[in-house]
Amino acid sequence: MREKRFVYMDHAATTFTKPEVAESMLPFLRENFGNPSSLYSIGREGKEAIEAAREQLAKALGAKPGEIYFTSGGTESDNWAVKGTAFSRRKKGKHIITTPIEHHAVLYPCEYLESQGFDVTYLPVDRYGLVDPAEVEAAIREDTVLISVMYANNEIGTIEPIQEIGEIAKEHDVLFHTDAVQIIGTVPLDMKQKHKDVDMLSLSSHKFYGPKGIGVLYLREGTEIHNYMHGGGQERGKRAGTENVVGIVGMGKAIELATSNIEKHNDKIRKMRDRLLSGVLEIPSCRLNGHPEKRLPGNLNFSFEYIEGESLLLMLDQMGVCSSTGSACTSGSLGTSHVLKAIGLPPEIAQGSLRLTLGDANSEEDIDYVLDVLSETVGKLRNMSPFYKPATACEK
Amino acid sequence: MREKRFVYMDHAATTFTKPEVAESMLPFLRENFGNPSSLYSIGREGKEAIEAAREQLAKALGAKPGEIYFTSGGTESDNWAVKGTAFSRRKKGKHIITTPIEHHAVLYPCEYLESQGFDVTYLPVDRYGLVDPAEVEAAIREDTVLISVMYANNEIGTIEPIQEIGEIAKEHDVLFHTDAVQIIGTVPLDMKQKHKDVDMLSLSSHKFYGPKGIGVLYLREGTEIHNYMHGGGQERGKRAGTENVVGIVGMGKAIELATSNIEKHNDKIRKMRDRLLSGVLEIPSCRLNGHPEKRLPGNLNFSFEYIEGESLLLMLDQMGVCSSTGSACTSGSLGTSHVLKAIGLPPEIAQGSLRLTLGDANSEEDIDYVLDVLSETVGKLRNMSPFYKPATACEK
Amino acid sequence: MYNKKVMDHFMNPRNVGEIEDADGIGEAGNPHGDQMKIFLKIRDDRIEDVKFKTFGCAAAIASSSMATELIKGKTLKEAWELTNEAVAEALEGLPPGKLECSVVSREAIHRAINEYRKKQGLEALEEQT
Amino acid sequence: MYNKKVMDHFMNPRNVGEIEDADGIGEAGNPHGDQMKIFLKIRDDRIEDVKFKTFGCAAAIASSSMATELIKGKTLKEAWELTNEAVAEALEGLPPGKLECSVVSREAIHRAINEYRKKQGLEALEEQT
Ligand SMILES: Cc1ncc(COP(=O)(O)O)c(C=O)c1O
Ligand SMILES: Cc1ncc(COP(=O)(O)O)c(C=O)c1O
Repeated sequence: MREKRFVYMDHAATTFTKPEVAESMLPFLRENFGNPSSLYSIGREGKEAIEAAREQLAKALGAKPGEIYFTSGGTESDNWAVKGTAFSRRKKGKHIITTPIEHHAVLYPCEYLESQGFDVTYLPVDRYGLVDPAEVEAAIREDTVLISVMYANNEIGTIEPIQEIGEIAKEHDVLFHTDAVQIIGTVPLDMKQKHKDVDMLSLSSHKFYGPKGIGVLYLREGTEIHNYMHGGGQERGKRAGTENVVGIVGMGKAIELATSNIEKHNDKIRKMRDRLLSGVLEIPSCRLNGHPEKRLPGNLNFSFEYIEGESLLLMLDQMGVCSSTGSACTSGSLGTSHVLKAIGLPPEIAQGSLRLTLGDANSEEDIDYVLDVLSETVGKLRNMSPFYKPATACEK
Repeated sequence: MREKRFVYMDHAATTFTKPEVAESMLPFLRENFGNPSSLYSIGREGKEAIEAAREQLAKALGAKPGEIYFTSGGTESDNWAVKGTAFSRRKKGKHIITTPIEHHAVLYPCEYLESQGFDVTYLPVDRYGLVDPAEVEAAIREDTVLISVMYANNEIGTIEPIQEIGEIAKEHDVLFHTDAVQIIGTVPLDMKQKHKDVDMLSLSSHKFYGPKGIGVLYLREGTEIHNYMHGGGQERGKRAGTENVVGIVGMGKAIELATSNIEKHNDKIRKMRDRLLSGVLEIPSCRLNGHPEKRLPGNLNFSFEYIEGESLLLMLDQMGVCSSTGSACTSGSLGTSHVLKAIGLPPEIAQGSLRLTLGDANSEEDIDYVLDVLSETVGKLRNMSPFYKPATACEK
Repeated sequence: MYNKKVMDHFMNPRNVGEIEDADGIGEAGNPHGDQMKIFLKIRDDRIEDVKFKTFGCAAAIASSSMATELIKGKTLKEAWELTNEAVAEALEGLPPGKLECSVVSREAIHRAINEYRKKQGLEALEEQT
Repeated sequence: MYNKKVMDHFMNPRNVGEIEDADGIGEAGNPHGDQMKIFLKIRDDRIEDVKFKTFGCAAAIASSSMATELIKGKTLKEAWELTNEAVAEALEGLPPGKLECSVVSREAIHRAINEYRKKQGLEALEEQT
């Protein structure tokens, strides 16, 4: 009989905190509790720890330490970038360009801005979720103040042409923000050269093996933006609130680990991912969502026809496999993710979607196990499904 | 010779994390890393831990669990309460009432709102920092949408007549927010009875022996407010962002500890505080700032004439004593705190201010030590001061 | 989120399948939502056997399983009167927002019974609203 | 925030006090800010002894201490030319925004020297700006 395993394949949702990261946090959780704004010694120690973490972040981004601002997570970074620039440039214009596949932490601030009199263009994306830079250029107006396009999508893993979009933004003198929450650790970032046209960039620590509730907004020197957290003088007067020292220290350690040996790490993850991919595609009536090549090394997003994603996810959970779905059921009606909708997946296909995201918690044995468990579970659910006719399965 | 001690007397700035609190956090820092929004088991465990903490907070506040919203700290809670209600009631009116002694996390959002077309009344306070409820009533206008008055002041410890102000707010159908960051753990809160007129209340975990970077906004059921963090559906759709599970769990444990045995705890702190107070008042040309009775049990705020606060603080630090001052020196000019200004302290007196805030880190031995070290240090600095004439010291 | 009983009926649903010579077949569902097909074998006005197929979330599958268990061996009248509250109760509760997922079972049962009645030359029973 | 050298001069400031029969006394300060009073004992155009009193932050006190150390035994011309950069350098650096706190020392020294020159019937030296 097959032995039950615990397989975590939802690294895009969150990652475990690496032992070295947790270890680095403990002294600040226990003895070293001083408020970094305090002038006395134990306060200054906290301050120094924060500045050391800022250096780690700056190094990982190829940025200046003074361009790193600590926030409470990816959501705050996105909210600050989008609303902060919109409100601060309101007099210049009130048009914003973004995509329909952004994380809600960008989309809902945009919706909020619409309710406050702003005008938002949601660019079309192709069936892989790719944005066309030419469409960005075409959408720019006299009164465009901000372009926000994510670096890599959290559901389908598609990587966007950020450099091209940045160049266009720069040519037209429009601020450019990118949500890099998912990409970090998979491509080297370099704000000085490669990403010199990115003005703002969001990170979230718990996506790269750091603690939850802490993140970064990279703000290029001189970027005009309203404060978002008003209050004390922390973060050079730009982000108030007593610093989450424990979280910041952990994130510093985590970024260091996440950005060393990126290529070796990618290769390992990609190898497992590709084996899982070809195995899963042997299941009939199943397709891969997202771009075949331009995608995150750990991301897989499938649609299985005739079955519903939440059921699949829960059955897999019972087998020890943690995954995610773009399907959500409330009151008997099945909602599907805005991303799967935007790439044009029909609802009945989108409903049977499953996201498997690989990372440092995985091993080759996990791949074997998931392949085994997944085809069995899909089969079980299909046998229960009134839509499924074994015959149709052969069409593939 | 006197033995050097480490004496932490800056509990109003931040508190150490209690060992039981740190202990409660560890499992979520290490093994239990699931995203609480995930449907599978390790996500649900995080979700349950959050809900258990919400119950702890609700119990401590005499509130419903559904009225507790987790934020990234006191600053976010204040920003959300002030800006969130202002923007959501903009059509009803654009007048806000507050005080000049609020924390900057309330004052600067108010200033921001002024820049966005709102009108803010800063109520006068008396020389103890007390707000007169009659002044609140007099300031209310047709278009008043929010009153924000802190429960207890962080610098001088003065406790405001929150219940009376709440009643007035309610009579005039104006929303009432109070910053309870400093008061929590020193008076029992009860949102159902005693504080039934408070619509919003801010807390910050690191002020009650919990971790930094996590806080609460209490939002009375039905309170009309704009979201502040837009994004995922966390916190019943009202506060987006992956939950800081580790912080929330720690804060839950901390609130439980902080709100059990309040009276016994106050008595112990107050006894030490009063002995320190009478000892310090024997130093010539020294006064207590804030209200003599209506003040936090752990708070002392002194002004020593002829000397400057930052010097005093740093000398005390060299003797192992952590304290705080309302004086700040930048580029040779000495700024003094907005609170000391608001209670009418002349700058030359305010410059020599020292805050000592007692808490669970302190013992009776600390009091002896601080009394000894403080009078010596004040003497040393006065002997260095061109303003000081030993003769004048006798005027007292 | 789901209790043990629900998870049991979800992981090991009872009465999954089809009945080739069913006496009554009923199908119900929401557009782009749960879908259930039920097969009844009826003798002497009683449900002798029942099978189902369901597409949907765990609550929909568990409710289908429980509903079929509850009507098996019952008279058609009893089966007709099965409420989704009764199904949810037998499952020891469904999470908020998921109660609706058990509605399709009831609709499918009603349609199957009416299909049977029609074949018997009886008039269709009417839904109470 | 402050380095060891600054902290040493702050905690153990050299030359604190007054000189009863000072040859030159100078006072300088910012309104509601640092304040320094300096006392010079001068022989043969040289600063034989110097004392000071300062009200202000740690940087102001440490700068006063260091400035008096630096001018002790120097000619009046040398003392006049002491810059606050030189004081800060001798202190091995001051934190950003605190360099200004050493300015009062220079002003106080200049005033004391000019007070002495006046008593000697010499014209006051002028500040370079
Ligand atoms: C692309 C993207 N942006 C933003 C976020 C929000 O980050 P957080 O939940 O840490 O606030 C996430 C993850 O939830 C994400 O995947
Ligand atoms: C009264 C008061 N309000 C708000 C805050 C802000 O809390 P935090 O620093 O946790 O954001 C503080 C403390 O810094 C405070 O004392």
